[in-house]
Amino acid sequence: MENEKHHIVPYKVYIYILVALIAMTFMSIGITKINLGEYSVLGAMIFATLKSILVLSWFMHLKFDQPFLRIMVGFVALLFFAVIFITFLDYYFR
Amino acid sequence: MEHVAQHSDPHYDQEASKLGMWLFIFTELLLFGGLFIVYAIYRFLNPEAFQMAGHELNITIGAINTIILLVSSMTIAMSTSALQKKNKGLTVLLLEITIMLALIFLINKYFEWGVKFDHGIWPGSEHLLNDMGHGEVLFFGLYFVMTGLHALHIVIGMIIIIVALNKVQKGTVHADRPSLLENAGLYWHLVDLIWIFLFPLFYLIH
Amino acid sequence: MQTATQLEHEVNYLDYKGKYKGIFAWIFSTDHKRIALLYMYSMLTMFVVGVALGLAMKLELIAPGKTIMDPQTYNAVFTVHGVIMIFMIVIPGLPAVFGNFMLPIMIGAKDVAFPKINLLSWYFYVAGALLVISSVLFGNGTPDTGWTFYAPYSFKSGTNLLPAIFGAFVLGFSSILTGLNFIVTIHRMRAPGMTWFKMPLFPWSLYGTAWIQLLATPVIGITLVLVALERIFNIGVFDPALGGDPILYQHLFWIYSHPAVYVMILPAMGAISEIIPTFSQKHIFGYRAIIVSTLAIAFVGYFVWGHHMFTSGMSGTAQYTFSILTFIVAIPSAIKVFNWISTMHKGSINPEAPFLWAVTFIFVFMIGGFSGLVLGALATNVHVHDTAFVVAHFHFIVFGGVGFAFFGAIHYWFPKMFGRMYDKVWAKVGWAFFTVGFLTLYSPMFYLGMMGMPRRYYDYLPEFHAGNILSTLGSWVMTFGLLIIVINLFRSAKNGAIASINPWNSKTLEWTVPSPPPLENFDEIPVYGEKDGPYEY
Amino acid sequence: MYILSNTTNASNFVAGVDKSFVIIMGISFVFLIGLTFTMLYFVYKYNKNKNPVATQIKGSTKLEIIWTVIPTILVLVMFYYGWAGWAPMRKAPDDSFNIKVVARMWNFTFEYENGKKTDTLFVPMNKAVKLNLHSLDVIHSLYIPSFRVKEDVVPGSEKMIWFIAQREGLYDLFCTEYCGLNHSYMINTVKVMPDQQFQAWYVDTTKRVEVALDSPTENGKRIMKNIGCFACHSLDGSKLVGPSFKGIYGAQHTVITGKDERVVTVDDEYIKRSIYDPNADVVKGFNKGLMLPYQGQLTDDDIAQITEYLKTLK
Ligand code: HEA
Ligand code: HEA
Ligand code: HEC
Ligand code: CUA
Ligand SMILES: [Cu+2]
Repeated sequence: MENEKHHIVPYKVYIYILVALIAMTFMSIGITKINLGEYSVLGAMIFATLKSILVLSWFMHLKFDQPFLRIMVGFVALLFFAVIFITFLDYYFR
Repeated sequence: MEHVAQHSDPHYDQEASKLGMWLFIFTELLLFGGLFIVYAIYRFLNPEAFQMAGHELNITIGAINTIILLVSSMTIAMSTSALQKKNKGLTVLLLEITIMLALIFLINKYFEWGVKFDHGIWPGSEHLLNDMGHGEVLFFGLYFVMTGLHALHIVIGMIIIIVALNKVQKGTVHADRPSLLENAGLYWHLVDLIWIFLFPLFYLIH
Repeated sequence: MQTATQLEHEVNYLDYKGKYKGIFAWIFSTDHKRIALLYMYSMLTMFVVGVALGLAMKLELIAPGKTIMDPQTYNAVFTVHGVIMIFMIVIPGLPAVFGNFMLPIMIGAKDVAFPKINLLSWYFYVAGALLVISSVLFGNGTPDTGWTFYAPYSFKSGTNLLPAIFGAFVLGFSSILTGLNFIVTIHRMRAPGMTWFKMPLFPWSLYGTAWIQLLATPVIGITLVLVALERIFNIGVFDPALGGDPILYQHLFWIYSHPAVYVMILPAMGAISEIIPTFSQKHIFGYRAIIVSTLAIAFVGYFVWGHHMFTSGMSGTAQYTFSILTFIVAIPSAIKVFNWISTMHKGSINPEAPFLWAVTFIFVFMIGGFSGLVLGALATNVHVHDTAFVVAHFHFIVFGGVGFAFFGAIHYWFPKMFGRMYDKVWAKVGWAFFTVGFLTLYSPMFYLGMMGMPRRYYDYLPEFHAGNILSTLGSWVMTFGLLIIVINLFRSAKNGAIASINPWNSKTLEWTVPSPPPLENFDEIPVYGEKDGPYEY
Repeated sequence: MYILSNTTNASNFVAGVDKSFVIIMGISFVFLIGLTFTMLYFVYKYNKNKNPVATQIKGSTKLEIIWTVIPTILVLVMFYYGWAGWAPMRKAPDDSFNIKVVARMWNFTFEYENGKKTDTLFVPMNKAVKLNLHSLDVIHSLYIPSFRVKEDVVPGSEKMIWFIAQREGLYDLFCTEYCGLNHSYMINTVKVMPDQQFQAWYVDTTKRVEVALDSPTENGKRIMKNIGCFACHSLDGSKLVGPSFKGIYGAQHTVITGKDERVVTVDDEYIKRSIYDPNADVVKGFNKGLMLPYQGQLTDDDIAQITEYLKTLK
């Protein structure tokens, strides 16, 4: 227990994160309101991804944890997207 | 490489329980992941129907619920900080707020589903099967399954938080043994994380 | 390195008396060794059922037309046979029995990271198994969909599917929890000085396996939930009449079930990687290459599921992508085979029963693997897909692979687990009958498949008769061998000669503790020095 | 090795497929035999009696690379031949002769463009034939081993198989996707005829009605046999997938209509409804959705004859 895992995140930081998250929520609602055609999905998904990165790194402390946890999370995400990608090789080219 | 020292107290290893929780979170992510694959494929196959059906959902309620979950995520995150700062009163308060928010989320969901039911839309309902196209059937099928499963996770999350709250009050979870609270927090953030994706996918497709 | 001989006076795990008495001392025990035996005995029970069903199928197929059962029964029989064998025997098999027993000892820990969760996963196992069995005993008919539960037949079938599906779901939970436990144990509890690259290969293979269990099982969990919801509510997701796509069901099913075949085989390969160096008295050849190939199989194995669906009408792009990826996963398996054989080179080989099993494992695994290559190529797959050829392939590789490795492992670790030695001559006799029977049983199916006999056929055309007779005869020889093996082991567990701490002169840590090991394995956690390692002979 | 003498080159795909068989299995056999003998040789040569002390060798990067690269090349070769044998199966020539295949539990029906319907697949020799696959209920799979073709018949989607039959004769046709009770009886025959003979058969539409037997009961029985009712309904009182026909006419049956249970007397009207719309009244103890509507496949006339036959089953 000698390593720096006792890092305590100040309350202020959490509030900033929350504000950012809520702002992005409204932005993603906004972006789907203006008609961007098929890009609106993309826009909404980009915001969702940014939001989840915030949640993962601060709320879930990944930023302060050992790097191998981050690697694992990245690996799981990668695996999942690869699976979706390969599934689409079927549906997209059918 | 990594720390291999075994613990003097063999029954408490904070890193181990954190790692365990993360691994469990991975399985949850893939559980929903399976549904996201189904969603992605059917959305790809029925783009118009999904957009049409998406209009039936109420963005305002969705947005409110999103914000509720985000706030509750923050309060539970703060509660770990409070615990570490040995501020027991604040920890308990923050956890109570989190539970309240979760409850409000569920109540909202209840009314939201209720409205759908009033419109004759539920899995396998006559209205859905007879008057709507295949794409709509799939959209609502997935909507109920995914939000339903998510709601189930909210309930489980609440139970875990309540247990954690109890232990904080009793003093068995404290600054030196925060694992249970931390894990409850991680789980709660997972629930939030999933909602972050559910919200745009169901409510925001126009 | 310290040894733990000073522990000999301690009570071993079999005789240990705790809070509870009798059977409760077992089913409430969180000791990883007791849980391993709980798993072993419950699997053995299910295994007897599975084998009996297999034999019944073979008896039915000895001649065209009705022999002993009608078609509905036959369909139910292969379904239950498949579900039991896959979900209850070979997926949990080696990890739950030998993983639970040996993993903590091999890495120098007193138990797994979460002993209570470990026990919980055994409860899940039992609950899942009981649910599946209940689908046979109650309700309107035993499930008859095949272990694959393909939509839309799985919504149409009037049989008692829900308990079976739910049972498979619960079994999945058990598997996830075991995997989770192993990963944490390996990360957190290795003995001081045992770096990642000093860890024995069996734990390594369990590590790879655990990741698959963790990341693939939830997908089938949710898929089965969807099937259940579809049956109850008509949500439409896989029902073509409501716009669903039954092929998507197959994708989701195989996204789990292909990686699952590597859940089966990786621990088997791990066990073989322990047995071969021990009986060659030699450092394993290409230690790192074997680790890398384990991880490569685990990883690439996620992306080949589509080879089960070559005739389902996927897009051409998907078909050749899956085909090429399938061939890629074959490479790491090849690397392992080459390394095992090279380990024997210039060794000092002691051909005891475990070693014989290991060598036959390599042989039947190669046959199974090569037939996998035939299945993986597009042109040939179109011809032999869903024929007896596939049945031959997977019995060779699943049961030839996992089964032979299981028998190798039990003969290897038996003296450690029970503190007694089995009769070595009978062990070899059993092995001989079993191997001959095995080859007679499954080899004809390759031929039948290439001639075009479809699988899951209750009845067949007269031209397939000869091969089927031979195959049925083989099943009897093999069962005879199995009986010899099982009787030998059971008798020896009680009455065998007392075994020493390290009868095979092996170098891994489990052979430094008394046989059977004491409750907490080590009195003092062993420490690995610079020069120590699992294969330093 | 894989040469089934009597069916060699029965279709245009045989050569390509068999070639990949020979290549993959050839390479495999070389490795299997080579590695097995090496292994046995080591076991013999380095037995502990002959070689009491092992020489410790930990590995060799060079060897690892060799035995990674060589198998990689070999599997790519295998992939290539597998791909080459399969690629032509993907696209049928535009001038193919089209036949519609309708699969249901548990038979295949072949429908020709001129309205002919058969349960044996008749095809002309040396001419591209395209089978358009349709399923009415669950997934089936159409497999003609001698032609090396197979494709699943998936409800709700359009799939096809094409081939050029190159040898006259009779060939087996199987259903290879498990589809329930009588999966193993979903077997038909392919008859390959020289083009002229085929044309003669094809234009002869009189065969459609086949020998109309004089008695309606016999006719009813024949219709039911051809369309496959007996797969699910027995004549001797035993319960198969559906209720037995024994003593059916005039009997009182409990059925479930929608959600309500009621008792009906089996009469002409009820039988007709049971055939055209089986899910309207579901006999108690049986499952909905298994029997498919035969609307469009059976005429009122056919049903009258079936009913006559059912009356005789006392
Ligand atoms: C333990 C389980 C296990 C394992 C390890 C494997 C391993 C492999 N499997 Fe198998 N498979 C199953 C279990 C398994 N399989 C099951 C249960 C089914 C049927 C499911 C059902 O439908 O019910 C199935 C079905 C199945 C299919 C689908 C068949 C069909 O329905 O059409 C395919 C197709 O590609 C396939 C391919 C392979 C390949 C290429 C490998 C490879 O990983 C094999 C690699 C091994 C080797 C290649 C041998 C060793 C190598 C050497 C000795 C060196 C020399 C090598 C070269 C020159 C390349 N398998
Ligand atoms: C592990 C997997 C496994 C095992 C061991 C077996 C064992 C046997 N199997 Fe099979 N089988 C399957 C998995 C397995 N099977 C699957 C998945 C299917 C497909 C089902 C479907 O189509 O849906 C199938 C289908 C199947 C069919 C095809 C049905 C058809 O398509 O028509 C037949 C036909 O005869 C058959 C026969 C047998 C026989 C005679 C035995 C046995 O009697 C042989 C006896 C076994 C032994 C003597 C010892 C083996 C030892 C071990 C595995 C280790 C023990 C481990 C512990 C005790 C923990 N099995
Ligand atoms: C796939 C299986 C299947 C096939 C093929 C099938 N049936 Fe049925 N049949 C059923 C089932 C199941 C029921 C009971 C459920 C219901 O009433 O819908 C049934 C019910 C019936 C009934 C009502 C019986 C009663 O006892 O009240 C009649 C009449 C009938 N079928 C006639 C036919 C005829 C004629 C054919 C052929 C043209 C046929 N069926 C083909 C499965 C089948
Ligand atoms: Cu139709 Cu099998
Ligand atoms: Cu596979």
